[in-house]
Amino acid sequence: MTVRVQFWSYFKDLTGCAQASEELAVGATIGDLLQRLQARFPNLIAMQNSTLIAVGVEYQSRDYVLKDGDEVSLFPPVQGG
Amino acid sequence: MTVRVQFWSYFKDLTGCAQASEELAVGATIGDLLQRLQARFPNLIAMQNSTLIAVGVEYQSRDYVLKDGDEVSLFPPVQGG
Amino acid sequence: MLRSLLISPDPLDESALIAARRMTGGMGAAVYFSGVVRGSEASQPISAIEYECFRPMAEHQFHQLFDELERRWPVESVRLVHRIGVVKVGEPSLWVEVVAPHRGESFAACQWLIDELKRVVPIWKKPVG
Amino acid sequence: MLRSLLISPDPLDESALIAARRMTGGMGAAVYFSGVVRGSEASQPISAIEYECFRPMAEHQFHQLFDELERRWPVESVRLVHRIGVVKVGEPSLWVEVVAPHRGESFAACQWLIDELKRVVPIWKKPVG
Repeated sequence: MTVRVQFWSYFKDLTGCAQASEELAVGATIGDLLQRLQARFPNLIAMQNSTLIAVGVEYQSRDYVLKDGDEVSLFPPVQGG
Repeated sequence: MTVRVQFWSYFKDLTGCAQASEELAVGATIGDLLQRLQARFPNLIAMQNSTLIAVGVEYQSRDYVLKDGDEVSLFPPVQGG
Repeated sequence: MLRSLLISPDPLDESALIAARRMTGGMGAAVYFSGVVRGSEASQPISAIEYECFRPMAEHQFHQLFDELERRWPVESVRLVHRIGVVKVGEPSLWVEVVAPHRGESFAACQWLIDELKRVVPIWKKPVG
Repeated sequence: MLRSLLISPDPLDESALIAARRMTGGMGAAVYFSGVVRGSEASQPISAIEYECFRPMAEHQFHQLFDELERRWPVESVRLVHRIGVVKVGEPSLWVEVVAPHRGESFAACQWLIDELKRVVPIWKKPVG
């Protein structure tokens, strides 16, 4: 299955792109996706403890089981206001 | 010596006047003044635990020693805002 | 610290007050409180509140509070307007602005100032039926 | 509870927002916060901050916060404006209004809302030198 990934804020600079997509096995979790992305974009590794993850418009944790077509967002701590 | 007393808020209704003056012995305190006023305006007695007292523009306690010409204000709890 | 105090029977123009705000480059937070006359007092409907003020003492007490506020928080500016006389239901009787570098300071100082003014500033209200 | 949310690149007109306030007779307290861009970030002088926003998620998260706010406090109305894009030093980036019967509720709800938005709403800033 395919999931699309969107990077926000300086995560775009760390990866050099705003969007990416990954092919994953059915049953893969966000944790699995993060491993794949860290291999592809090693700059994400240093940020792993402060990476926030959403699927669609909701926050999700690393054990969330991905579905085909999910739109995942990765970003650093938010700073509104 | 003479002190002038000003009543505020519903203390004016309790005493029936906005101002009064009292002749007191030198060395008299606010406590002495209050006793004199309570004799003259018995409606003040029920309020004695919630009466605030100022001399000029400063709050003072019952043991404050009055001076000739002092302008004393008596009023109930304040309610600004 | 800049301080502005107005005790007045005139209606309070909040938009004009906001438009007159001045903040220097180090300031990041302005907190405002508008206290508005409610339509009932002690469960009885009212049409207005009449505020009585012992003005020289009120001004003195306000400035003592501003002194203390300045000692406690890094506030650049405080502005306060209190209406006196008859204030109709739905109209503001009190407006406070506190400007500080950060929001925690502005909120704390603004809340403290209102709590204290309700304790020491000689202003009293009388409901108008 | 009335709610108004605006995420916009346009300058924030606080006077106009104040003039548009609506309060019913039971409400006695309106609390406002204006967050203004400071002239330095991490001790370096800056001229502006650029705000980036993941808008659909930001709107969703704001409304979840409004839901929770409504459960916690008897708030009649909350209005919030957040600027995005480039906001110059001295200009407000965030404006919040909370209207409630009493000041304690308005202050608590307003502070809670700002704390929470800084925790969950996907908006990021980048200093502009």
